[in-house]
Amino acid sequence: MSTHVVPVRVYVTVFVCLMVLTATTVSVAYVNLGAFNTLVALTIAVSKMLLVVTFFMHVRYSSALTKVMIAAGVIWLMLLMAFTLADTGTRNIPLQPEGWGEATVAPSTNR
Amino acid sequence: MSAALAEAPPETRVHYLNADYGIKSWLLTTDHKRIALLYLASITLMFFVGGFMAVLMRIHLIEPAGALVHPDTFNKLFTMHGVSMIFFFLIPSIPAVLGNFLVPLMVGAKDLAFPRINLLSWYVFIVGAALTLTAIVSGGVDTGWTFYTPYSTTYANSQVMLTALGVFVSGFSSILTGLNFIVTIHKMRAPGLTWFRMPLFLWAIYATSIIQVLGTPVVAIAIFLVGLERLFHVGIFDPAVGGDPILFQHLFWFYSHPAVYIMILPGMGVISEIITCFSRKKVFGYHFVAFSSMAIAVISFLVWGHHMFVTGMSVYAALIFSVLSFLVAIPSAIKVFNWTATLYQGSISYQAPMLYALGFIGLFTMGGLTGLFLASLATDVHLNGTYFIVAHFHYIMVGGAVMAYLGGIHFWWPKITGRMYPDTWARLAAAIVFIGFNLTFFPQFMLGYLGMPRRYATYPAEFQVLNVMSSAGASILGLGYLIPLIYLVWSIRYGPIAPANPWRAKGLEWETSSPPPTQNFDVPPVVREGAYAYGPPGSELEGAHD
Amino acid sequence: MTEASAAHTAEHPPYLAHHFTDIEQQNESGTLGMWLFLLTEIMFFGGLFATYAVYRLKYFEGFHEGSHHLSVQFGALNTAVLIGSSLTMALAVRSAQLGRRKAIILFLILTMVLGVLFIGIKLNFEWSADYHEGLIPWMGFHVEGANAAAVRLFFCFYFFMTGLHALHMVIGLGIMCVLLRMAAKGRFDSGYFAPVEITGLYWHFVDIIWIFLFPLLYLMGGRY
Amino acid sequence: MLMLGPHSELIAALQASPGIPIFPPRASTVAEGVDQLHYFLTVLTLFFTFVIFTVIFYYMVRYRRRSEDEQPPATRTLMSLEITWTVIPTLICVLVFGWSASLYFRNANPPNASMEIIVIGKQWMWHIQHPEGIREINELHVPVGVPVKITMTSQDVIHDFFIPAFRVKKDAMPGRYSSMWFQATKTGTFHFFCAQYCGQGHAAMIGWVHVMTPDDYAAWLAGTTRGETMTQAGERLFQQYGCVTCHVADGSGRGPSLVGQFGKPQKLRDGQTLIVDETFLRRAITQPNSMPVPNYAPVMPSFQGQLNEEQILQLIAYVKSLGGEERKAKGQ
Repeated sequence: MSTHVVPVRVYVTVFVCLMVLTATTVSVAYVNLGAFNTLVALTIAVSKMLLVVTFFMHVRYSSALTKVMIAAGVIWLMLLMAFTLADTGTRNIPLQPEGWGEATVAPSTNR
Repeated sequence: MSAALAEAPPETRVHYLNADYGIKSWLLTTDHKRIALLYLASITLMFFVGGFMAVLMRIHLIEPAGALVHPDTFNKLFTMHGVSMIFFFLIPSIPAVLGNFLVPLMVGAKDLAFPRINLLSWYVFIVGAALTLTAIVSGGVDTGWTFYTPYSTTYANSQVMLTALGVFVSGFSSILTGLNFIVTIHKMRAPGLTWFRMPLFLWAIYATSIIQVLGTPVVAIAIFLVGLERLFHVGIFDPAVGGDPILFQHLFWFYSHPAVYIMILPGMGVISEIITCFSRKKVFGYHFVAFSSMAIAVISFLVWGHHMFVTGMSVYAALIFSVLSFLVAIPSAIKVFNWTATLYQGSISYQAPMLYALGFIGLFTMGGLTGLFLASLATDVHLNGTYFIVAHFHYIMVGGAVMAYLGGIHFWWPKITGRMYPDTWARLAAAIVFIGFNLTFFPQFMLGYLGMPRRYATYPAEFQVLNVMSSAGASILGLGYLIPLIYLVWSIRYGPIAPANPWRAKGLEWETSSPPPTQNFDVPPVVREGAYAYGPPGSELEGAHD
Repeated sequence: MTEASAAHTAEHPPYLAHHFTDIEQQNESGTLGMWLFLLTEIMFFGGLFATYAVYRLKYFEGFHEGSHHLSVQFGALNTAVLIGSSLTMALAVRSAQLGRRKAIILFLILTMVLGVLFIGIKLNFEWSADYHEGLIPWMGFHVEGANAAAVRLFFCFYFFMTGLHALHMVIGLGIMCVLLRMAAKGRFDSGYFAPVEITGLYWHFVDIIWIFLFPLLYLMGGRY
Repeated sequence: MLMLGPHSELIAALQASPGIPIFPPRASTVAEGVDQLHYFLTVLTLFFTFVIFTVIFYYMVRYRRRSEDEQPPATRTLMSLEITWTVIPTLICVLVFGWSASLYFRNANPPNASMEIIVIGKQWMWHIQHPEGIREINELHVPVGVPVKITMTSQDVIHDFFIPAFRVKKDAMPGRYSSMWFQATKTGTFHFFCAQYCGQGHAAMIGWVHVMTPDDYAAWLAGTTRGETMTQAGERLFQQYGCVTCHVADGSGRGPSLVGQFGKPQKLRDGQTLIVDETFLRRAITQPNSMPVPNYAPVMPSFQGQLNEEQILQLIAYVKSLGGEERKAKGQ
């Protein structure tokens, strides 16, 4: 609970940082970085999120419980994505148990 | 402290039941105790709607060619049995009825943190139930309670939209209840009530609320997408247009496996309360049982893949899900061992709640261990989609959650209504339920191993013997459930007046009168001893160290 | 929206609900309750983001081509507008903490104006343009080319996610109207400002969702 | 793991006895291993349930409440006891996991000389296609002792091809090929079911697997009127739908030559390399432009909707027969 009043100066600097980050993410998008484009866009988005959460939403001044809760939310979302992508990502990798049995010649995909 | 007041017969003393009269006083109440009774009435209705369909199915399955209904109707029966039992009875049962009534009392507060959101959660539940009942009446839905695509999105032509909307809406009731409990347990504990002095029922409710808050939105979005798919045929889950039906199963089971822990965890909390009270001993390994509830809440989110081992999902992901599914059994095993150890050197009495609790431990052990068959890859290939699965989850849901719910209702009945129920009838009903349950579902394990698939309206003749035994058991079980309905309703008016603490139990809810006043405690309670301080006086004063 | 906006007169301080022991407990419960609600929103949008991520990996070219139909200018402008409204909302909460009634009203109005501006840009510059271009999957979708199906799937996700986000903004604007009325009647002072702060949390969350939506939908793996 | 082996006579005797059926017939190489794991888990379950029930029953009798104000001693927390009943279940779980995972992976891949059979699940019937061209509905004739690889797909909703006697099951997923295999060890007739709910006729999708001795099978094979083989049907479709005009054998046409392509890795324009297998060919036929190949223009029209599942499989059989990583020895 933040009875702590944040000076306007802090809010304005955070606002400017957010604007700068938005400008960078848009300009970086026009540069061909291949796969890194998505990575850069995501890191900028995460940093903007952290700025908004810590300052605008006063999490920096609030109790550890709130911080744990936000972390739990983000971790649970990562769990959902990680396990789902673990399936969809590795579904078509054919199983070639070298030592365990006779490997088939034509890899049988789509287990 | 309020001894004099409590002795006055309930009629003359003002308590939450006679503080106010009239329909408005019930429909617009923000008193958590009245909302608990509103929930009790609505889920009992949905329980008997689902139970009626179960009886029809068991009668139909007596003959291999189906004795009662057309296969299409049978498909609707098992779907609506699933939807009404899971979403409208099992998930709200203990949290919304016993949780709503007891959390503020056990925490020592006047009410939940957000009383009006609590009433809102009941109305959202009623809207969801009304939508589902209209779907049932106006043609029913035949997709199975799992709404698997592409059948539910492109091929089913029954009331899928209406049921999906009903389930979507009722999900928010579960979220709001969970949210209310977490905030209440965190912020409104009585002075002196540290986390490790809380009753284990509160630990179980807290773990359940975490699952409700973190899991339910994902099934809401999954069913929301099924609805959009049916409206716009966008092809998210339709393979013809490039969608992936297995992706729906991921989103669905991400919630629906933790949902089975939403159904059983509160039951475990109730069992901890009953075992300690009726053996008059502090629970064995309090910290272990408390942390095992939290461990279940976390690990239950990592295991949903075991529902999809045969869908052709990636073998590597199946490996990960299999090992995690084995590990999620460990906390439940710890709980069972600790309950059994609590009975050692106790002074055990056998009223109805204790019979339900002991029945729970036995049947839950059986149910939990049969889960290992389904966590292991090799046997799951044979058993997936057969009656073995039906038997497994009924042992957990009916043998576990419903037995614990009945035990809890009997245990706190004097506190809720101020009246005692007739114990001889209750013990008889508990015995009938136990026998009927085993006769109904044990044959289904054998049917599953023999290979009879589930959701079959007609089946080959060689399975008939076991199906007839199961149907016979179902009629006994059905009878067993009707008896408590009768004598509990009878006891509200004619039951003997219950003292404030009929079982001489420990816990804040037993220190106020039965039924409690609207503000729960005449004098705000202060906690000085640990949970379940049944030991010799002075031995467990502090209660926080062991 | 939440319990905290239920400040009714009781025998002790006017804004303290009967079942709380003190104002501190009430405020903490209100904030904790809103954060838990935002947790459910993270998982609610999270389900959509997870589905989007899976299909994006599966149909990379189609999604890439689909995102080229979107105009980055309006997306960036909308992001700036929403970050601005986040600033004014934070200032509104700050002035509520200090009990400056006129400042609360000013900043609330500013926030609502920016919110309406966002929805305005979204409606007639983006969505209606998409409609004329035939990009709405269920309303006259005609995009030819190699991976038309994947583009169609992309636009389903685009409209689901931005539609859900816009719906949350409309709800936020509705709550702010109620706040405005309460502020005008002078119900907030430095002792009681929980409703403003809780609505602020909700609004910042809606802004964060857009902060993730913008790069994932518009800048999809670069615009070259 | 073979401790249950000697009891197989006992099990065989029980199987023959009338009355309550307990044991399903055991007719495939996989069934042996799966049954042993199943019996181990059954014994484990019954043992723990029995232990818990007896301990509870003993305590109920031994520590029943004699007088109303009886005061039991305080509970002491025995850390050693807690640790033992945490470590032991974890060990058991890890052991059983290892056993079941190794059993599953050892049987995951079909042995080399598998007999290929195509199974297509349709709403409420199983369409089974032998490579020799024989088509069966809800019937499957296989020789005993020969590993049979089943490649399956579905034409509408998710079905699931389940043969209890062989302990095998796999979902027939629309839009994808999934495969499983079995090697029958006993002749006879066994049920197969649809084990994934698929609508009104879900319970009607029951069929029979006829496991026959090799010479009975050969006689059955010769006796049945046989249509054109898969490859011949594929070749006919290859001409009929004009594939031959672009996919010229010597590679001079607008499309790449398909001779000798099956089983080989194929580099796509966006850098991905995929192996040319059934899924690759199916995607090439239904969504050709979603996988552009270098130095060929993506002009191939999509045949989605014009060809049904069966015809696609016949075209794939024809492309397979054009050489490439051909499976060496055929089943018979």
